[in-house]
Amino acid sequence: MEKALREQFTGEFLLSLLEKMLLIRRFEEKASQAYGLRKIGGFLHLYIGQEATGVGAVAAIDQSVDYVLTAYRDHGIALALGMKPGVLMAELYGKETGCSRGKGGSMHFFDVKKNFLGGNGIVGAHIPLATGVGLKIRNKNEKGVVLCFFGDGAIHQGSFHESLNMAQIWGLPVLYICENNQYGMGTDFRRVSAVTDFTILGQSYDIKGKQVNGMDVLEVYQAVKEQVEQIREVKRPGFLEIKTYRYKGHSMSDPAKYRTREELEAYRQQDPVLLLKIKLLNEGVLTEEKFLQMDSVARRKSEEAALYAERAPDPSLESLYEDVYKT
Amino acid sequence: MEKALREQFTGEFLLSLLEKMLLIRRFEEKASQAYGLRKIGGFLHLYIGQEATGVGAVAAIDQSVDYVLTAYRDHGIALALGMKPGVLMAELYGKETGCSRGKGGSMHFFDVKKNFLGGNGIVGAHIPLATGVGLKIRNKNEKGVVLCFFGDGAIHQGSFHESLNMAQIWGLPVLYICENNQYGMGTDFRRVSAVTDFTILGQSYDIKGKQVNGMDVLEVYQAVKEQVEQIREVKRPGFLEIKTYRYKGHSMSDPAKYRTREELEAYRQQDPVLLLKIKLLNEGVLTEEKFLQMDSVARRKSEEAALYAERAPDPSLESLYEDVYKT
Amino acid sequence: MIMSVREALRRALDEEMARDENVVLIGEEVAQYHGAYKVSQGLLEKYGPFRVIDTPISEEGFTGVGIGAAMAGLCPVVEWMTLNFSLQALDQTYNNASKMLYMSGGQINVPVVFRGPNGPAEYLSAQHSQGLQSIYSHCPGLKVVAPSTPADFLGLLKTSIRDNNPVVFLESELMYSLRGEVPEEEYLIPLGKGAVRREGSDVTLIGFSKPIYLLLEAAERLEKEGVDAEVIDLRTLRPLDGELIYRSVEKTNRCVVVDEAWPYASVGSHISWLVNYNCFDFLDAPVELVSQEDVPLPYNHRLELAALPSVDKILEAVKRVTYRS
Amino acid sequence: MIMSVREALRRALDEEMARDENVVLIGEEVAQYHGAYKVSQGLLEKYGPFRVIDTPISEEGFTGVGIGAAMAGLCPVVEWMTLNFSLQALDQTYNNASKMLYMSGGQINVPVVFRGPNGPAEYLSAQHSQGLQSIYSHCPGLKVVAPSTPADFLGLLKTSIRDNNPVVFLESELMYSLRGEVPEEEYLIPLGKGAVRREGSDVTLIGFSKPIYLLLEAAERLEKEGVDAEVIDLRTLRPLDGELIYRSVEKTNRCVVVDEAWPYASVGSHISWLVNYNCFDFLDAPVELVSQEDVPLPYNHRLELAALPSVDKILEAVKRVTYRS
Ligand SMILES: Cc1ncc(C[n+]2csc(CCOP(=O)(O)OP(=O)(O)O)c2C)c(N)n1
Ligand SMILES: Cc1ncc(C[n+]2csc(CCOP(=O)(O)OP(=O)(O)O)c2C)c(N)n1
Ligand SMILES: [Mg+2]
Ligand SMILES: [Mg+2]
Repeated sequence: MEKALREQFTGEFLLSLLEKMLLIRRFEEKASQAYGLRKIGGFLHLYIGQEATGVGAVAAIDQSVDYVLTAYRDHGIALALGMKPGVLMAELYGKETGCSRGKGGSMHFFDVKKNFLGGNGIVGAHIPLATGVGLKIRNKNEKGVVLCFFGDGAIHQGSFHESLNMAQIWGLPVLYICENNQYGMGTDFRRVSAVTDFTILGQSYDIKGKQVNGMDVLEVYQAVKEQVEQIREVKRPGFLEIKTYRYKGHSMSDPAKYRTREELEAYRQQDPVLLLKIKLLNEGVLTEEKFLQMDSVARRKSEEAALYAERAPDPSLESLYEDVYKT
Repeated sequence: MEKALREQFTGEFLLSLLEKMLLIRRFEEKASQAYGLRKIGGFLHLYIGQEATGVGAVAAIDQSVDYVLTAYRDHGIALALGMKPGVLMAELYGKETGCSRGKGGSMHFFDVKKNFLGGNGIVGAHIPLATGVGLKIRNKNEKGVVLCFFGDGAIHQGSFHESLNMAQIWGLPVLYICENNQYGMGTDFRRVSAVTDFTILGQSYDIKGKQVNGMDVLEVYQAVKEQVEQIREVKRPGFLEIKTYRYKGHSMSDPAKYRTREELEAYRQQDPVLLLKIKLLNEGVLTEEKFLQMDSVARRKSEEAALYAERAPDPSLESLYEDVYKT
Repeated sequence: MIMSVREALRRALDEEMARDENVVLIGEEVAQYHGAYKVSQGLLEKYGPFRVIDTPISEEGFTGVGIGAAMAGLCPVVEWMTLNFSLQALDQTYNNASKMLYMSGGQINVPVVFRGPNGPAEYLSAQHSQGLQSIYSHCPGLKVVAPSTPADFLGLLKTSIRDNNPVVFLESELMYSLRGEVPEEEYLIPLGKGAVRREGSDVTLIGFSKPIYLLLEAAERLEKEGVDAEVIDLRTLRPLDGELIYRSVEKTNRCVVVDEAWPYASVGSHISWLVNYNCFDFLDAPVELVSQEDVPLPYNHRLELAALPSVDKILEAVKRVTYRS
Repeated sequence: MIMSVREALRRALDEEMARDENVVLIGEEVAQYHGAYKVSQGLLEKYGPFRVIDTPISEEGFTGVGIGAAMAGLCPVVEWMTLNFSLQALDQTYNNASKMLYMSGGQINVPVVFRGPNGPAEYLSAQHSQGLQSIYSHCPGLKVVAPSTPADFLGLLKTSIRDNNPVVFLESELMYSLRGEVPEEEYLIPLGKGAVRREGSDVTLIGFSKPIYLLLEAAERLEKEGVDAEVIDLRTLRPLDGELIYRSVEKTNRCVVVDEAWPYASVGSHISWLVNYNCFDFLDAPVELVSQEDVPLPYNHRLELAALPSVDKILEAVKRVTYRS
């Protein structure tokens, strides 16, 4: 980053990134706590450590025309898109006022009004869906771009390859974003990848891509912005590999013994919240006091979300039979 | 080809290539005729025009240890492997003495004694199978290599990508051979491929590959030989794109209107049989007379195959219930 | 007017594409080649390459593309060259198309049609001869349609395209050239309604898709033997028109079901159980199921025919339910 | 000795890997992570990375690799992390594994086992809660095994690994920690044989896998009401032990079938029909099927439980077949 941040971005914008990352972190800490209390069950895949990816990427799009799809690790992206913490927490609690009426749970956040089409539990299965959304945009001659997030594990699904090929030959406005958090469950991506620079896979469909430091929200923002502008203009797909890290286990039951404490510690040193905080302190956009205040707002919102979820009504038994078919 | 052929190959070897290509051609012409007479039904995918690929490749392997799998366009490869024309024709006729007891038909030739594991009707579905055969070779520390033939259409199946990645990370001795005959049914491969040099797809799994002129049986032979030797030694997969052409329609019902007569004619000018014949005439390995004699042997063998098939017994009705489970 | 099933399908596609520009056709060879079975002849020329889209051979991928496009507002018709190949895409139909509305709490519906020839044709061997109605009918969230006449193909495909849910629309290679009367005017048939193809009072013969013609032929032969058979064409497999079936069996007290698929966990055995369950006190004999033999289909034609439902097998079954053997 | 289902599975794998070096284990997280459900703990350490193989997330690919390796002489056990993900590989199981012996005229058999947890667990929502026994049981050429006790998991997995055919071996997340008596010595159970878990004379309760425990609990409660229930555990779904079922129903004249999958075209409805068909003259009431409600499974636990078979639903069904309601 050569230029001073203040010359490139408004303080408001920079603080909004921080605010969102903090909200994701505190929201998920709260969710994790609620899981311990058995308010939430099943899978709960936390985004903590990866906040810069979702926040940076979403900040770079035009939410009025662009679409977003991701996998089951979807809380961060949902919050980045502006979904209400209460509605999301209610979904985690399985309540009627959850975004998916308590039917989806953690892996299936959706907000059709925000062009957020999930939240998908099958590794790689949403990549063709995102490609299809791109087809709709192309056919209707719209301005939108689709962000399709998926993991380093998902990149070895055939669906990824089939999708990139189709997106390229049909000229679809889809940005494929591999969130390489180094592991697919307990598997270091290097152990299962013939190549470890995933931009090579993008290039094999004639899609130029780039590796990005996913701990730096501004780098993510810039890279996504560039790609999205390019895609909007040339109407061809794009590809990014965002290098990031998840601090917690894969889901709640994973002790993550497959990595060293040192490795985790090294990433914590470049924590995306910390990194942005330091930059903003240095540039005078932020004070320690303001940071604490922002953090306590994030905590309060998360508390309130939990309270809202707690008090929200359970879905009725009849709703079991609803939403199977649309009339 | 810098050196004279006679310095590189024995006359016997060169003539055996010609013999096999002629046999394939005449066998399939006979089969095509039998189809017209309704002796054969369903699909019949002819290899005519592509003979150099199967013959050149099979000549380069060690049939005592190596394995071969291909798709439904399998007559040529079966003959190149030395399967008996009568047994194959009987299979086409649906007879009990066919290689698959009349249960498989054209798309499902097998000869387990020759390490020929099919003959598969689902595009791309045998690529993981071939990869699995490679796993067996690796695990048992055998010397074999697996040849896996598939089409330009099949290369966009996810199974191709998943297989190459696994073969590379596990170090499996599989040579993936894309027989690019320019069309997948009526689809020019350029219309559905983000890249048209398929070695790029191999390289994206760190597998070096090469494009080969598939009308020249010796070039195919050399390229496969090099790869197979390399694979045997370093125990890593290989990739070849063999550029070839099918003269006939995709199957019997396809009038092949998607290509020009000129295009077809241009390929006929470099017909693999013709090309080799001219070379051998030039080098004095062959005379016109000898060629005619070889051709009539191929024709006679094909006639005899048809006669054998005609007279072979139908499978019994009880056999309908056999081969469902192995006891 | 008289038209073939192929023409009826083409007309349905054409009319719906003309009506709604969100309707697109996606699949292998559907555009320039006009479809492996020539169903889409002329559509590329009329609607252009953005709406009639040739795909690579990537079933999982392009099926998912159709679903994703439907989630975002298009109404894609995805052609599977044959249903056999749809197995490569089953994750997309089961895990995305059928569940999206539910998982999203009613937010996102998936108005997509998957169509193509299903079931055995002739001489195609095991991998190319599967009737996969059991798999698709098993799954809530999907609708499954399996017509047997040109008029039904027309009216049901149009309705399927307009339906707000994912519909698996089953055709049959051997029926494309079948001809029959079709209304001139716009024609829509509601999903979920069966049809009585022949009224009768002695035995109810139930089927769908191509085997309907076996049932009709069996009914004719039975008539000569003095047995008056009612033939019911289910037309839609999910949702199922149970009432039509039960009212018939309550009248005839005997029932034979035909399904070209393997018997175990099939549409056929399910309906057989349903009839037993819902008409228990009316049944004079256990419901008979005539299905494909429980083997992969062989290439040899004699064996193949022996493996499939036939008029003779249906007559045998009718003999058993009428205790005439 | 007492062991958990998890330990029984591990022991079966260990014994068979020790017996035959062709047995290999292939799947996501099976090696270094010891399996998502820790079934393969210790096997990597004992047998090394050539025989305990971590795969990329490429279900279609590694399922096909297992099949191909089996065609060439290995005896792979392919672990699907859950059966839900096996849908991505269904083309491989249907079109290659199940048909290879047939298509090759008996030349090439496929001694592979596919195993993993099947059916709903808890709080996992629609995509992760599917019982896919109907799909696998539908297909000739496959065998399908679904045990319910630690001893059966041991004995049946060992037999499945030794079987010369592709076997789909269904486990259940909620059963891995279930403990029970298991023989110390080598233990093999033939495929295709059900077991009577409880003898009784008033009604036959049929099930398999986890719901067996619902049936046993229902039987206990029925005993208090003076109804003597027989509980049959099918153990193998294909081939099915029909005789065991029919002899029981001939005795009890009443039958309830439980299947956690959706009802339509299911193992449960098929067996219900079979019982009706084969015991028609013995049945005093139509066979009842207790299945999952015909909806995708929701996340909310109360709804989820309401969607699944339960002791109460079984008791209701028994009431209906015994006309006590
Ligand atoms: C098709 C499929 N196979 C396996 C799983 C089980 N599973 C869930 S998450 C996961 C790892 C995915 O890793 P990655 O794509 O890197 O995403 P991350 O969890 O790191 O965000 C696996 C194997 C699944 N959900 N779907
Ligand atoms: C999965 C699948 N999809 C579609 C088909 C129908 N089909 C049979 S051959 C073919 C074209 C394949 O082309 P290519 O791989 O280039 O092989 P070629 O026929 O040229 O040898 C298609 C689409 C199939 N058999 N399997
Ligand atoms: Mg990851
Ligand atoms: Mg081709």
